[in-house]
Amino acid sequence: MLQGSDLACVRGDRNLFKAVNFILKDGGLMQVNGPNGSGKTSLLRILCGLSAPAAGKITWNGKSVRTLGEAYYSELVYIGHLSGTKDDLTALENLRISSAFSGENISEHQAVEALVDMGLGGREHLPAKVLSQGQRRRVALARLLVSKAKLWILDEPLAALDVSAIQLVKNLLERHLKENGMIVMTTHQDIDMTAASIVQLQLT
Amino acid sequence: MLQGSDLACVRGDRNLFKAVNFILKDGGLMQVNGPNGSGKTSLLRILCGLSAPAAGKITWNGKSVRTLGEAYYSELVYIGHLSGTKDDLTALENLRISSAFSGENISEHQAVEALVDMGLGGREHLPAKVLSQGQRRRVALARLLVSKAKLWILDEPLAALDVSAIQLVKNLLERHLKENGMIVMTTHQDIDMTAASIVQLQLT
Amino acid sequence: MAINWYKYASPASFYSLAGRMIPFFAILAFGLLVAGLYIGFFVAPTDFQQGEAYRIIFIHVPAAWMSMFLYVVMALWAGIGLAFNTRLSSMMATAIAPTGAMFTFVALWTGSLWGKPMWGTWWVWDARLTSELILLFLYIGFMSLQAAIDDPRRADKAGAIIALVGVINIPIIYFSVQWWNTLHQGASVSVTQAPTMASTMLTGMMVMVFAAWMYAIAVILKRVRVIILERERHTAWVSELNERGAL
Amino acid sequence: MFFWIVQRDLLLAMRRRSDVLTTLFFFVIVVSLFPLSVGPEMNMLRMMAPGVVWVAALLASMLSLGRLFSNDYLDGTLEQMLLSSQSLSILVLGKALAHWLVTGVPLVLMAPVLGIQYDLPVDALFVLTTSLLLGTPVLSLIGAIGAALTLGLRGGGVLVSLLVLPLYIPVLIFGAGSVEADMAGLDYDAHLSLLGAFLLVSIVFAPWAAASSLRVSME
Amino acid sequence: MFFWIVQRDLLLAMRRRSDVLTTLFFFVIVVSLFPLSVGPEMNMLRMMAPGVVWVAALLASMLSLGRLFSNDYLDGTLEQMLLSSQSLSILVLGKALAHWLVTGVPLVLMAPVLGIQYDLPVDALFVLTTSLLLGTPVLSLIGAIGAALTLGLRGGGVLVSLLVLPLYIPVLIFGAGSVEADMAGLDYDAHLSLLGAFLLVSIVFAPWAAASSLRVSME
Amino acid sequence: MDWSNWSEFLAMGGYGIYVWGSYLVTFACVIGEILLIFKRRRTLVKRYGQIFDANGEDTSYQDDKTAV
Ligand code: HEM
Ligand SMILES: Nc1ncnc2c1ncn2[C@@H]1O[C@H](COP(=O)(O)OP(=O)(O)OP(=O)(O)O)[C@@H](O)[C@H]1O
Ligand SMILES: Nc1ncnc2c1ncn2[C@@H]1O[C@H](COP(=O)(O)OP(=O)(O)OP(=O)(O)O)[C@@H](O)[C@H]1O
Ligand SMILES: [Mg+2]
Ligand SMILES: [Mg+2]
Repeated sequence: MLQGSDLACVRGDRNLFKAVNFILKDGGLMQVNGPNGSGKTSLLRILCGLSAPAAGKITWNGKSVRTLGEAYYSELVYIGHLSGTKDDLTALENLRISSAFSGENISEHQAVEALVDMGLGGREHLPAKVLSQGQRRRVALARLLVSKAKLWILDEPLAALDVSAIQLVKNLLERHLKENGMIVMTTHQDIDMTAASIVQLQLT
Repeated sequence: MLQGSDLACVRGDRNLFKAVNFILKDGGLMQVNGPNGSGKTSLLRILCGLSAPAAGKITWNGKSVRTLGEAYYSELVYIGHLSGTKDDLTALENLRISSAFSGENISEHQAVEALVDMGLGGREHLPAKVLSQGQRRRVALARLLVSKAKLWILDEPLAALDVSAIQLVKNLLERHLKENGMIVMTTHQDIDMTAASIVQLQLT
Repeated sequence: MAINWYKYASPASFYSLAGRMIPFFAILAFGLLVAGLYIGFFVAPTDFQQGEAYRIIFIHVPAAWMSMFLYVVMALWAGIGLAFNTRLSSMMATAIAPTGAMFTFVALWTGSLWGKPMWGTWWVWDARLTSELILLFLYIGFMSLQAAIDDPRRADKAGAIIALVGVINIPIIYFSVQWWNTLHQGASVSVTQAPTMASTMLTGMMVMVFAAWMYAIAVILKRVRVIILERERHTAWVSELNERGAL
Repeated sequence: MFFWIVQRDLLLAMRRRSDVLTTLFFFVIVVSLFPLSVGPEMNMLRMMAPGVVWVAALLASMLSLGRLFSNDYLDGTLEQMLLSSQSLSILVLGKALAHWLVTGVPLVLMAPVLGIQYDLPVDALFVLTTSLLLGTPVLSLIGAIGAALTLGLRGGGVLVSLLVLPLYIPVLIFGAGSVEADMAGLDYDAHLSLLGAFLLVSIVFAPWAAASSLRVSME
Repeated sequence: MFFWIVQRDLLLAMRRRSDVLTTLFFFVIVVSLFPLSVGPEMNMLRMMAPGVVWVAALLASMLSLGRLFSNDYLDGTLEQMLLSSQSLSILVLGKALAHWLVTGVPLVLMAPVLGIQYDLPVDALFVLTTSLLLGTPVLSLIGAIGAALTLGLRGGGVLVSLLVLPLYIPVLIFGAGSVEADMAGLDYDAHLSLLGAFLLVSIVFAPWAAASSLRVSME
Repeated sequence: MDWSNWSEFLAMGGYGIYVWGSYLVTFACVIGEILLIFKRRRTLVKRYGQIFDANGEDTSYQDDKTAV
């Protein structure tokens, strides 16, 4: 269970948000909505523990994520604006290495399978820098296919994807939710998701 | 009039497209569609003269763009995946300088107005690096507001924008078309545009 | 005639032409090498100043000359490739670089082995030696730049620019002797020797120079053939050759 | 347009004042490292001085080459410059000038102070400063070619050194040589005029070569 | 995990073999620059040699620091590493080891050859190599702290020098000092044991400091 | 000519190590260079065999298309 209580975020001399409260249960989806610059990315980074909130605290199963540290990280996958793909490594290597970081050593076979599922079949061995914007994004998202983490935090996962890829990702997310996973995500695109519980968090 | 005849593009050992033909007239819009990795970005860069096609040629008012060179560039605005915004400069400076590159020296007043129109009022003097993804994109697009160029080439202009910004950009594009401008664009999002003539180019 | 030239400017026909020329140059190189070594070790007399150590000259001088000459030729091909967008010339430039670097290294190595007995030190920071070292860096720079770029077309053009800019260093190698006081001898061997004796040495040296030339041509042609294959793998003629088993 | 570029690059440098300062401190630190590692004999230090100052200037200038185009490349500004209605050579010249103003000029101003640390006589200091004044713009100009060629290549920072150093060497030899000539009581005019000639040649050719390299790198 | 990191970084280095080579050649070129600018007297060169080689090794190692984290930072891998379930210090140690294998080891191997150019006697060459073998890992480890601290700062490449050079200086002094002691016929053991001590201390503390710096830089 | 025996030839008047050191390294370089080229070529030809085998269907497919 991920819980945020009374979260506030200050950037420069601007109060992005305050008194943000939410509870996210197993199988629950939280969509963070709001116009450009309303603080969605900032909130997500706070949830990951990448930056500290100005006030309030975040707990994971009742314990503060700050004190949990690595125990929390091992249950978490964060995919941000930047896709974390290495220009010089191939799609395959990128996937295997980024999975290894979250403690999941996947075999080459598994990785190839995930890439093929993401529509990158035949491009596994191309260096990421020659891939198109959408393909790079797919490589990053392929991590979700092989991840065993419970909590997915996704910042605009649909950006740069074409229609078929969006459908793919949507199915993937719904499967994760069905398997009792949790998702926090932002997106500016309309996407209808079914989930046991959906929290809509509106930032302004 | 922008005309492409028999264009082909090869990347690595992959033929992205060949025999692409189109004619774009004054007031015309060309939408380049296709799934991820189908070569949209590659085509747009070729149209700008940033890279050379493997075969075929592009003419602007009957003359090859390769020989026209700077005369062509002065009638062209290209906004790619990367927005060309400098992290360390403020939104205002970014806009003035990027306009200056295309030979349009705009006054501070004009620039502020354009930024306010793009919904960045009150953030003109923030360095671009603290802006949100969508706000950075808005800074880049603000150039269109002050540009006198005839041909706009836009690679996913709507990425990262929120709903209101998309409406804003749509209006802007339609105004340009009405004033006899020409637009070549790609997008994975649905956008209904009215124009004197619309060319749909489908890449596979 | 003109048509002929065009024909051989295409990688496909050059590939087979080069294939036919290689044995000729290789045999010539080998013959000259054997003759040169025979003259060098069994005909040329002992130098009364340097003793037998001078026999290094038979490789040192050819290697030193080739190193400079090949650079100019490489820059020339690269320049032609850049100006006229002819793929083959750029491939020639790429093929020349490793051989040029090899000769440069050999000139440095033999020079330094010669320097120990003659000057009492492996290395001095003398003008000619230093500029030869710079030449090695230029070759390496050219090759690393090309290796760092994946797209062959871009690699060709980028390499051509740096090769052309680097040509400035060739006259520096030549004229630097006048700018510094130098240990390295500028005069040719004949100064220390009676004319008749010197002439056998000189002959030996010149035969070795020709051997080096022929070797360089053979090796470069061989390498350019590989490069052509690498670059033209998607063309019909390569797959045709491949099917005939005639790669 | 030329002035826009220069002004913009200077503005960026001012935003990041640390850049200017760090190049300068790098220069100072390298020059000051040598007495530490070589030992304190004054006579030897004095003989080393011109060489060390010149090598340090060269390294400092070279290290800052990475910034010359790569930032503009990464954020897409360079694409915009290629599509500018202005001649690309002029843009490159502007960027090289800005680079020199930001990295070269502080070195030139600092050199006499460092020279004093090595106990150089006054007229040697003068020659040292003049030679740097003529030589550092050449470094920026030649450097622009290297920076343009290695754009977007991983490890470009070190690759650029490899490409550019051999070309820097003549500048180094005549720069340091002029001071040594002066200290040996010889005439240093020839050295300085050669540096001047290098400067002219590179002003004419380097922007053009760098502009072509940029086009090649951006394909 | 440690091995994953080392292996990954080595893999990246192999992909870009030019990186390894260019650091090495940078080292070679810097060492070769000095005689050019100082002049060819052998006696003086021999005295300068240990200092020059050490300064060059230090600069070469320092310059490649830029690559240590920044690539991982720019493309978001570093964020992923911070979120890794492994101790960050171990990751940093792995990256520093890979950095040393890629940049330090080639320098150590190359140093004797360069020493010959400066006409160093054989036992001085041996001491030089040993001192580099002990000293260069320290450079990589300390460098990791600097690289972590300057992460994402514009002009980091030069800023990192500024932070790291003062910490490098003791290594430089004792490294070059050991060779000079040997050439002066003195005992060099003390110098080398000190270098060894530096190495131990930095293996213990540097990864931890760099890991904390990374967390600070990524906030 | 004036080498009376092998050992004298090898000694090169006391300069053997320098002379033979030069010649040996030179020939090592030459032979190494040749071997490298041959190796590069061999790996290439081997790889092409595979590539073209795999593409066998590909080319026939193209032929079909032009026929239609
Ligand atoms: C590492 C050391 C050396 C290097 C890099 C080197 C480099 C060169 C170069 C570049 C040339 C061709 C330049 C020209 O022909 O004008 C040359 C020629 C020559 N070198 Fe060296 N050299 C070295 C050591 C020596 C030594 C130790 C000797 C003899 C004591 C020597 C004797 C010669 C001779 C006799 C020529 C032919 C000059 C002529 O007749 O034109 N070199 N060397
Ligand atoms: N130093 C600062 N001073 C003032 N405002 C700041 C400062 N730093 C950041 N901001 C503001 O904080 C906000 C950060 O927004 P964030 O990136 O979280 O937005 P977002 O909701 O993810 O937007 P988008 O939809 O565009 O991605 C922006 O509005 C930005 O202008
Ligand atoms: N060296 C290469 N070898 C093989 N394929 C390559 C190479 N370089 C590029 N490609 C392919 O070329 C295509 C380039 O696509 P481009 O960026 O033009 O796509 P796009 O239509 O803009 O896609 P997106 O919608 O994702 O932005 C990609 O499919 C990429 O995989
Ligand atoms: Mg955001
Ligand atoms: Mg695209």
